[in-house]
Order: sequence, then structure tokens, then C-alpha cells
Amino acid sequence: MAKRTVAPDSELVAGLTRRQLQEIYYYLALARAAEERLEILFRQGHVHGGLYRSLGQEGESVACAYALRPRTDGTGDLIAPLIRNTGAIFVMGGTPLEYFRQYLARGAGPSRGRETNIHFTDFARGIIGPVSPLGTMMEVLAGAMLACRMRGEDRVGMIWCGDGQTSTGAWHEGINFAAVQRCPVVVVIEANRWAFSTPTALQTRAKQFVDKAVGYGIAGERVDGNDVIATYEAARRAVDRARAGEGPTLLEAETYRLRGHAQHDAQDYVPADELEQAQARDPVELFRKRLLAAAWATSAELAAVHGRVAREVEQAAQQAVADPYPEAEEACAGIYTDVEIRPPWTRLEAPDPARA
Amino acid sequence: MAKRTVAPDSELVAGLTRRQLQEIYYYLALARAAEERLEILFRQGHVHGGLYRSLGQEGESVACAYALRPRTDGTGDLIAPLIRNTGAIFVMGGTPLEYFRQYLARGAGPSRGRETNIHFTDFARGIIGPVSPLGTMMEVLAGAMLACRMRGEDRVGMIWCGDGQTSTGAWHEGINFAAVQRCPVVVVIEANRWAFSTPTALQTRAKQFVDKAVGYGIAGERVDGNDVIATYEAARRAVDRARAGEGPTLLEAETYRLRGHAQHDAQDYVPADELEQAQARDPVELFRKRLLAAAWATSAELAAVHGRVAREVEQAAQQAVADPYPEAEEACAGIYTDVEIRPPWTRLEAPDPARA
Amino acid sequence: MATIAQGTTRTKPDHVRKTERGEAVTFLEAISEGLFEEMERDPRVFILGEDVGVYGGAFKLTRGFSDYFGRERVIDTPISEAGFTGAAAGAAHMGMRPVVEMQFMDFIAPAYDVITNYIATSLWRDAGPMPLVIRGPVGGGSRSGAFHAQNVEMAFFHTPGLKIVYPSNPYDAKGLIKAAIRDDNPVIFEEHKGLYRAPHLRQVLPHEDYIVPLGQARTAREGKDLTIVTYGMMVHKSLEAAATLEKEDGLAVEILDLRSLLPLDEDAIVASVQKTSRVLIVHEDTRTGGIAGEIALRINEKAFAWLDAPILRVTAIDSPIPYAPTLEDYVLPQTADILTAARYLARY
Amino acid sequence: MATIAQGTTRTKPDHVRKTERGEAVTFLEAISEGLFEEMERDPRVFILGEDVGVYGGAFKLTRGFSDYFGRERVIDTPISEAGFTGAAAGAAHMGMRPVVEMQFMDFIAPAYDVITNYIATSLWRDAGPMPLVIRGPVGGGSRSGAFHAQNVEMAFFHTPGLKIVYPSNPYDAKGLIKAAIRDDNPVIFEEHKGLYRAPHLRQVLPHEDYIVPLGQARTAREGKDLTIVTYGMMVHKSLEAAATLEKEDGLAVEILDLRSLLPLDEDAIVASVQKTSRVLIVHEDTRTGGIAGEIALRINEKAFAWLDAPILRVTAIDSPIPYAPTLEDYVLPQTADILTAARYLARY
Ligand SMILES: Cc1ncc(C[n+]2csc(CCOP(=O)(O)OP(=O)(O)O)c2C)c(N)n1
Ligand SMILES: Cc1ncc(C[n+]2csc(CCOP(=O)(O)OP(=O)(O)O)c2C)c(N)n1
Ligand SMILES: [Mg+2]
Ligand SMILES: [Mg+2]
Repeated sequence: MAKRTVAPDSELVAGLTRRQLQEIYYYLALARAAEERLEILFRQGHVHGGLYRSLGQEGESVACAYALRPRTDGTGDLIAPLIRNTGAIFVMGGTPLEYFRQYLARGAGPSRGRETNIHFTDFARGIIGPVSPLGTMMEVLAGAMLACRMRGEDRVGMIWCGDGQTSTGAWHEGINFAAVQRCPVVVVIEANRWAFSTPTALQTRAKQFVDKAVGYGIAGERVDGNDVIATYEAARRAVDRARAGEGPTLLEAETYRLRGHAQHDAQDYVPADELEQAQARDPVELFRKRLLAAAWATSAELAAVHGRVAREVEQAAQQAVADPYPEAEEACAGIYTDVEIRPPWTRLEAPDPARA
Repeated sequence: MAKRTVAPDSELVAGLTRRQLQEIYYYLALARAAEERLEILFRQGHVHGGLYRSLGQEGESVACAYALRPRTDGTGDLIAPLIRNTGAIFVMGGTPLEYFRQYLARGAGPSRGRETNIHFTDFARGIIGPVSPLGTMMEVLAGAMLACRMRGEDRVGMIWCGDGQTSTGAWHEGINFAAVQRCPVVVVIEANRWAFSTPTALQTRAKQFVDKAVGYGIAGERVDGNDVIATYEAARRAVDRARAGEGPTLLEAETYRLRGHAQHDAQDYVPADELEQAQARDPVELFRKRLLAAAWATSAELAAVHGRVAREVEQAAQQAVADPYPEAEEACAGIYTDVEIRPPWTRLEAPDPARA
Repeated sequence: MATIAQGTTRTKPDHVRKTERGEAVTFLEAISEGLFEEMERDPRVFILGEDVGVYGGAFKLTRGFSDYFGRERVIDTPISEAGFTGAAAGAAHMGMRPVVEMQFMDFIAPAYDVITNYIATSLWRDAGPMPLVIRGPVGGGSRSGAFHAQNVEMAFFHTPGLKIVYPSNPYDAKGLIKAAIRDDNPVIFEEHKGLYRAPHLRQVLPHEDYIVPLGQARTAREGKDLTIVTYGMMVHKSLEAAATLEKEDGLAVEILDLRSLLPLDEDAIVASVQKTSRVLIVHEDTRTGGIAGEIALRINEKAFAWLDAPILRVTAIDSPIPYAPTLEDYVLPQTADILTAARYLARY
Repeated sequence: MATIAQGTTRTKPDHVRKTERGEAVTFLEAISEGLFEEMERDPRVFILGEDVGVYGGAFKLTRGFSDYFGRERVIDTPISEAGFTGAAAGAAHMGMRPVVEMQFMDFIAPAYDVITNYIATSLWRDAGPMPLVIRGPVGGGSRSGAFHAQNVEMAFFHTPGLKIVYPSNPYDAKGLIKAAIRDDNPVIFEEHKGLYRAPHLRQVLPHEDYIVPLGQARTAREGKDLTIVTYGMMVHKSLEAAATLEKEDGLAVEILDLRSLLPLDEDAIVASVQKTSRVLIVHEDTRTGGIAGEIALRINEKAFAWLDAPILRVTAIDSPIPYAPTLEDYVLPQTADILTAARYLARY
């Protein structure tokens, strides 16, 4: 590609400026570095629950989220991320410190040590955290965006769903509700070929996930999720449609899960050549090459990004490790807004069931 | 249509003989007459629960079922009928007497007075009765046919689902399971425009239900469900595919529910002209005209069918009315195969909780 | 918050104007009125469910609502209990106060996952309060078979974070539905369909706005010899039995109408037990794992010393609810069972 | 019945051959062996669930099964708990005996509808027996958060037609899974993941085929001063407490391991209460609406006169299970709680 000299804030590709392209790269690098750092913390015994990597999927996650309008005052777009959306969470304003604190069950973490991995909610920044049962968030996001639409707010909601999740009844009921009610949502299917150890062929007989769109009467698009620019553009179109009142889009992002389902999964069910081929299509690497080739960034600029990322991640990790767990007694708080849950009678100073 | 003289057992249309065509007419007439008789019983206070009519849908119900291979020894094809499949139940060998007894909660009825309307099962004749929560039967039939496939039996299962039912998560999980496992099932969508008072446009944004087939990677076909011959042919193709190991077909039968959801529904939400137009396309009437026009039956033959139907229905109705309810104490039986449910202690001869 | 789409006609449906006109209302009308008043009062309140709009719901409880409030606030949903309950949760996140109708409460089952795992845990997960109500008809006795007759309290009683309400009369029903809608916690609201139109239950309700607070039982009848702890339809069967016991046995039976099942009004139960020393728990729901167990354990924890007799129960037998009248009457607890049990306890 | 597709290799996986070799097995291996033996014994038995095939299940309990029995008998399903549980029901109708694995029992929630409304009622609806088992890991203490830690017994305890099993040791687990598979009623089989690989629980099991009948409790420890009724993981915490109580307080604690929760072994409970007159119920599950209530009521019905003290309980607090170790340990019942409660009761 021929090198061109352009003003720093003019649009270079897909309506993105140099600053924006490098910002996307920053989020990609940040997601990857944070997860890598977390793996170390995991091996050191700091993480108790499962650890999930988005390795190989940072591209679609960041690119899609980047098509949104993030705010910090609760008036921006909304996302419903999943375990492989570290990148999207960062784009919306989530920080590595929150991420580590959450994974490390710290009292100062966003769910105050109550919930695992990325299960945390922050309405100010438009993040609705998931629960584990798959599919529910499709219902929830549909309803959140219904509320926005009812109030005439022009906000858009984006959700990421694994290929496996499309098999759940909850997902079906949720996307159908969104379709019928023309809720402004973008449904990103992360078609990463596997659901835990289950290949796509055992999940659905559909040739491609985008084929499901017509069955819901909604727009559908399929994109190479490892191509950051193409994914951004497709997401952008979907977001625009949603904001224009045209209802949901099902956006299939073809990608690949380069690691096992979680840290404990050796992924020995994956054919070696399949993994090799996929590794060659690492979205971060592809984007880096493209940035350099198109002169949208210089090596020095990218090195600076990596430097910044490394500092931010390291500082956050150290802070999180130093933080304490929540106090045990906090367990009784916040179950109802107005009903007190008392400590067990056996732990009262003078144990007495009549006083519990 | 020109009149032709043909041997009584040669194939006249769609591979159907004169006898078969008239048999189809018999089932259509029987379904309609049985339901009409039931309405009278309802008004007389003999039916306690809801009463559901299939008026206007007898065509697709009978025609689809007629494509199956019924047996009475538990080795034939299977159906999972719904409230509007009186006709299909009769095709498989269900009788008006069973139908009335079931609706009238008689002790000699097929569920011994335990369950309502057509909620009864008869494995010998291949009828798997539904429960009320919609969608479940899709899962159940998928599994029943999986078992048949595992054992190398060439049986086919057919299920009728209302348009509204397609919105349920259970239906989605069931049809997806059937698709992935290539279960030999035919999924008939009874697209009758309404789900209780909810029009199709509020149920799905899909333009047609058959559009859902591609999303499950299965065969799809759409047919005028009020055209008995066309529906039979489409069902036949689907059954053949299933029996040949090609997996499920989604068969959309366009039809119309000429009555309210149930007896208590005055259907005042239905536009008058819509109803009028639909009445003009009564499948039984259309088929009758076609039989006569093509000389597949004479007026006398059809009159004989109606005579037979009237006798059978009247006899069954009178028998059912005369039958008693089940004995109260039977309520304790059959909850577990091996755990006794005792009568309440307050009803023991000498009431004593320690003895219950 | 931007404005909420407003209604298309401003004529209130007739069946929510009875109190305004000083007329007595049925149980069903009381709930309609409560719902209607809360929708007028608070633009964040809206309704979702199957056939709730034009049709007005299977029992016509929201008849005329969609004309008055507009179809945006009375949403006819696809048949997808999980989907629209989950959607209600999403809307509640955004500050709305959805009221979900289950056409029959039996059909809450497909929404079990989202209710117990998502909705009930929202506050605890630090995802904010979850002001939503799930309401619908429950209960047997109407010859509708096993899937139009269930009581669902025990499916949810074990889930911290939820509240469960089960009123027995129009006054309470109206006050409780209004309190439930104003509550910041998710509430499951059970309406016994046998009470809906029962003519003898009609009550003239206060003109002014009132609520009945969640979590508080009501003494439906005072007595000193025996306490019956009950709720819903069984309050009426218990009252019937109590009248007979007074007349025929000279027994003064106290009846505690729980009204809220979760949280349970333990204090009221304990106070009554301390007064009468004999407890009978009556519920229409099936026996094993019914709420009677929890009540018995609470009494053990707090008032064992006061007991002069075992804590006993009258309930449905452990069976789905059958269709045939003979069977259904056998399965469900009857007034005669309450009489027998109360006499046994009184003599103990 | 036509033949069932047979396996591709005839080499038994190593982890189901320990008993054959006379080696002690873990809790997990005991269940694997039981499952494997039943599949060998009866071609109608097959497995469905997420990742149960090539991967061998999230806990590797069915590792090697699909190689041995073929992929038709160990089916990797789409993520659809309702779908494959309903499919299992359909297969059971056709005479098969499916074993459904829930990857974590928490994910049984989406299948709540089909289990309670379809499966549990099949026999009662005259749709024939429903021989299927739904099994999977339950329980807290492994720092996995609220959705990988639940005990699900109380979601189903209230459903007539179901059986519920919850073993505490390898011997019982193997005998019970085999009995569950042979049972003609639907069985929910809970496996506490904290027991799966606990080294000190290893047992050498009988060489011969055996079952442990459903519905029968086991006296895990004899005693005369106090009965602890418990099950699962809490059997071990109770045993720990009992040892301390014996040493430090001279108390002889009887421990009843329920093993089956539904049907409940009422006779065993009553017999023990008649012996000790003091009862503590211990369950890991949350408090309100826990099984302790039903047990208390059964004791009231059958053995009230024997009670010298209130029936009390030690349970988790009414909260979802938190992730942080500090919080999780606080929420779950601990040995210290059992000690305290037992001492309180003994002194009562
Ligand atoms: C209802 C439900 N069943 C099972 C699980 C366990 N589970 C967690 S992630 C996962 C696989 C998800 O696959 P996919 O949706 O493709 O997402 P990916 O991990 O590939 O991103 C499974 C089975 C769950 N979380 N929820
Ligand atoms: C899960 C569930 N929710 C609600 C209902 C109540 N219900 C019974 S029939 C019906 C409408 C069904 O419409 P459709 O599927 O189109 O079938 P049709 O009546 O038109 O034949 C509804 C809502 C139910 N049976 N199951
Ligand atoms: Mg995947
Ligand atoms: Mg319909």
C-alpha cells in the first residue's frame, strides 16, 4: 500500500483517524497484556475461579465495541460482555485495575469480591455484567434497550454471544423479543469454532450463524472477526441501523479461540493443524502489520503503546494483589434492599436460635 | 375437471387412491363432527376445562398425519399432537370415545380423568400427548426419535406447533437438537395467524416461518395448509426425507383459526373481513368440492361418510356421558412406580398424623 | 428521563372505577385498580405478558389498559416467559418498574432460570435493585388440570433476594400489589383464580391511596385455643372451619393470614403460638417441601417452649392437580380436613 | 428392540478399573465405575450432556466412555439443558434409560420446566414410567462463585414424581448411581464437587455388583445424646464435630446420612429421634426453605412426644454463594457452627 501523508485527525479508513486506529491498537494490546498478566497471577495462586482467555478474539471484541458511543455518566451505549470480551470492557471504560480486582475477588473490586471473572456491572459506563447461565443476557439486553427506546433515548446495546450460546432457549427468546420490539441491539456471534470442547457441527446444523437472522426477520451480516477494520465497519453499520430505529442486527464474527475454554482445558480435542492455521491469523498481529503497512502508525508509536500498556497493566496488577479480600461479615449485606439477613445464630456472642 | 373412470384402487392424485381420498375426507368430517358434538356437551356443562376447536385447521392436521405410517402395536410412526389436532389423533387410531372421555374427565378415559383435553398418550398407536407448557413436546419428540434412530428403527415422528410456540426457548432447543442429531422428525408449523389474541406480527418479525429452517440447517417447505392434497404431498416429502435419514423438515402450513383460542374467547380482536375471507377457505369444504369436481367421490359416497361419522360421534358421546368419573381414591395412585402416596392423615378412620 | 409514551384515550376502563364510585370490588377488580393506579402514579410502571393488551389478559384483568396507557406500556409479548421476564429485568436495570403477567403462573417454569439466577441476585451482584413484579393466577379447584392449577411459592421460596406475596381478599390484594410495585426488590405475586370473581369476597375499598406493607401477616380471626397459619384461598376454608369449631366445639381459633410468604412474618407467627400453644398450618400447595416446614422450623427456633402439641399441617396430597372433579377434590385440602386436624390438636 | 450401536474400542478406561484391580477409588471414580458398569450391563443406558464425549465432561467423569461405548451412547449436546433433558425424556418413553449430565448442576435451571411439568408427571399422566437420571456436580467451597456452587435439591424437592439422591462417600455414590439408573422414576443425582477427588474419602469397593437402595438413610455414626440429620459434604463436617464433641464434651452424637432426600427416609429419622430426643439438621444449602423444614415437620407429625429440645438447624445463610474466600467461608456452614449448635442442644 502506498504511503500517504495525512493530517493527524483526518479519516484514513472506515472513517477512523490515525489517533483512533492507534487507540484501537491500544485496546487490543491492553486486553492481551492484561490477560497475560492475569495468567501469571493465576499460576501464582491469586485467582481462585476459572480463568478465561480471549486470545485470538481480541479483534472482534475491541472492533465491535469501538463502534459504540461510550459515556461515563450512564447516558451512553450499553454492552453485555462475556468472558472473552476483556477488550470490549476496556473500550467502554473498564480498567485493568477493576479487571484484576474482580478476578482476584478483592473487596475493592467492582462486585466487591462477590462474583467471578468479568461478572460485574457498571451502569455509568454502560456495562451490564453477565451471570453464568448462557442466554440470559440476550433477554436482559433486549429489555434494557426496550426501556431506552420507550423513553426516546437513542442509545444502542451490544451483546457478544458465543456460537454455543445460540443453542440456548434463553438466547432465542431474547433475540426474538428484541426483533419483535425492534430494540436497538447488535448481537455479535463470536463464531470461534468451539464451545468448550464441542465443535460447531455438534452445536448447529446451520451452515453459518448469520443464516439465523432471516428466521428472526432481522438484518444479518457476516464478517472476518480477525480483520479489525472490516469488523469495525460491519459493527458500525449495525450500530447505525439500531440507532436509526431499524432494530437488531445479527453480526457473525468469524474468529478462533486460540486457547482452551479455560485455563484448566488443555484443548487436546483440537486438531493441531487447525490451531496452527488459526495462530497465523492472530487479529492483533494482523492489525499491527496493517497499521505499519498503511503507515497508520510507526513502529515507534506502537512501541510506545506497548510501553504504556505494560506500565498500566503492571501497576494495576500490583495494586490488585496488594488489596485485601472483603470482610467476611459483608456477606450478609445487600441481599435485599430492605430485609436484613442476620448472621447465623451459632455465631452470635451467646448462641441462641431465638435471637437470630 | 374432466371426469375419468378409474379402477377403485389406482392412484388418482398425489399417489392417493379413491379409498384413501375418501378416508381423508372421513377423518376431516370426523374431526369436525366430534368437535361440534363436544361443543354441545360443553354448553351442557359436561366439559370442565377449556374447549379448543380446530375449525378451519382440520385440513393440515389430517393431511399431514395421513402421510405417516400408523400402527397399533407400538412400532409405527409417532405424533406429538396439540389442541388443534383432533384430526391427526383420529388418523393415528384415536377414537371419538377416547376423545370425549378425555374431555369429560371420565375414569375410563385415556388419562383416567387426570388430564385435560387431548393431553393423553398412547404409545401403541404412536401418540405422545402434550403437557400445557408450549415447546416441551419439540424436545420430547426429538428424543423419542433419537431413540428410534439409535436402534435402527425407520420410524418417523411428526409434531404440530402453533406459530406462537415457535417463540419458546423449548421449541428452539428441541428443534435444534433434532437438527444436529438428524432425528427423523417433521415439524409442522400451524401458521394460523393468531396465538390466542396475539397476531403473528407481534410473535415474530420473520416474514414466514419457513425462513427459520435455514437457521437450523434443515429442510423447509411452505404449503397452503387448507389445500389438503398439497399439504399431504408436502408432508409426504418431509416424511420420506426423515425416513431416509435426512433429518428434520420444517413444514409451514398456512391456515387460519376460525374460532377463538378457546370456547371462552369471543375473538373480538379479529378483523371481521379477515374472518370472512378465511371462512371462504374452509379446508373441508374445499376438499369436498374438489372430491366431487374430480369425481374422486360421489355425493352419495360423501353423504354416507357423514352418516357414518354422525353415528360414530353420537354413539361415542352418549357412551362418554354415561360413563362415571374416576373414584376419588385413585388420586393417590401412580405418582411413583414404587413409592406409596398415602391418603391425608385427616381422612384416616382414626385421624392420626403418626399413622399417615 | 425522557417522557413516556402516553395513552391514546383518556377514558378509564369501567372495572377500575368501582372504588371511585364507592362500589364494592371483587378480588380481581381490586388488583386491576391497584395496577391501574400505580401506572397512573408512576410513568416507569409498565406491563408485559401474553395477550395483556388488546385482549386484556386471559382473565381480563388489564382490560382497557392498553387503550388508556398506550400499547407501549401494555406490551403483548411473544410466547416466551423467560424472554419477557428477562427483558423486564433489563428494563428494571434502566430504571423502569415492569409488571410481568404470567397467563397462568404455571407458565413461570420456563422463566425459573432468569428469575432465580439473574433477577434474584441482581442487587447482591452489585448490579442494582430489581424493582419488578411477576404476577398471575394460581391455584386449583377450577377443573383445569395440572398445568393451570399450580401454586408456585415453593419454587421460589428458597431463593434469597425474592419476595413472595399471596393475598386472600380484595383489600389486601390492592394494597399488596401497590406495595409490590413500589418495592425495590423483585416480587412474585400470586392470585388465586378461585378468589378472582367470588361474589361474597367483594369489598368496598378506601378512596384514598393505601398500601399493605410486604412482610406483614394479618390476624384474620382472633382466638386463644389454636392458631391456624395459612394464606390465600385457604384463609377462607380456615375461617369456615373456625366458625364450625366455635359453634360445635366451643373452640376459639386464631387465624393468621400470612399475606407475604417471603419474607415470612416470623414475629406474628411466634406471637400467636405464644398465645395459643397449638399450631396448624394449612396450605393448598402439595405437602412435601411445602411452606409448612419452614414455619415449623421457625417455631422450633423461636417458640418451642410454648408448644403444647405437635405442629401439624393440612395440605394437598403429593400429586399434580388432576382434572376430574372427584380427583381434584380429593387431592386438595378441604374444610373437613381442617376441622379434623384442629379437633385433633385441640384435644392433644 | 434393534441392536444398540456398539463401541469402537474395547479397552476400558483406566479410571473405571480401579475396583477391578482392588484399588481404592475416589468419590468421582466410584460414580464413573457405577455409570460404566450400568452401561455395560444394559444397552438402553446412554449419556447426554455438554462435553461428555471426547472431553469426558468438565470433571472428566466420563473420560474414555465415548471411545468405549461409541459416540451414539455418549452424546455431546448443544448448550441446551432443557432441550437435551426433554430429549432424554423422549428417549425414556421409547424404552431407553438416559443419564443426563449437567455440566454444573446450577445449569439445571433452564430445564426446570421440562423436569417439573413433563418428566415428573409422566407416570401420573399415564404416559408411562420415566427412567432417567440427571446428574452433576453441586455444592460450594471451591471459590467458583454463585453459579458453580449451588445445591439444587430444594428446587425439586417439592415436585411429586421425582426422586433426589445426594451421596456422601464412594461406596454409596456407586451403589446409588446404579440404583438410580435402574429406577423407573426420574432421579436427580447430586454430586458434591468437594468430595470428587478428596483423597481421604477413597474407599476400596466390593468387586461384585451392588446397589444402595434409594430412599434409605444410613447411620454414619451411632450415638444416644443427639441426632444430626445431614447429607453430602456436611456428613463429613458433622463427623468432625462429633469427634470433637465426644472428646471434649463426652457427647455421643448419632449421625444420620440421608443419602436420598426424596423420598425422605422418615422412619430412620423418627427412629433416631426416639432414641436421642434431640435433633440438629445440618445442610449446606441456604436456610429459608431448606430441607430442614420438612424434616422438622415430619418429626412433629411422628415423634413430637419424644422431643426434649427444639429441632434446630445449621445451614448456609440466605445468600447466593460468593466468590471471595472470606465471604464464601462466612456464608457456608462450618464445623464450628455444628459444634456450637450441638452443644446448645445438648445443654438445652
Ligand atoms: C446454560 C449454560 N449451560 C452450560 C454452561 C457451561 N458453559 C460455560 S461456557 C460454555 C461454552 C460456551 O461456548 P460458546 O458459547 O461458543 O462461547 P465461547 O466459550 O466459545 O466463547 C459452557 C458449556 C453455561 N455457562 N450455561
Ligand atoms: C409456555 C406457555 N406459555 C403460555 C401458554 C398459554 N397458551 C396456551 S395456547 C397459547 C397460544 C398458542 O398459540 P399458537 O402456538 O399460535 O397455537 P394456536 O392456539 O394458534 O394453535 C398460549 C399463550 C402455554 N400453554 N405455554
Ligand atoms: Mg464458541
Ligand atoms: Mg397460532
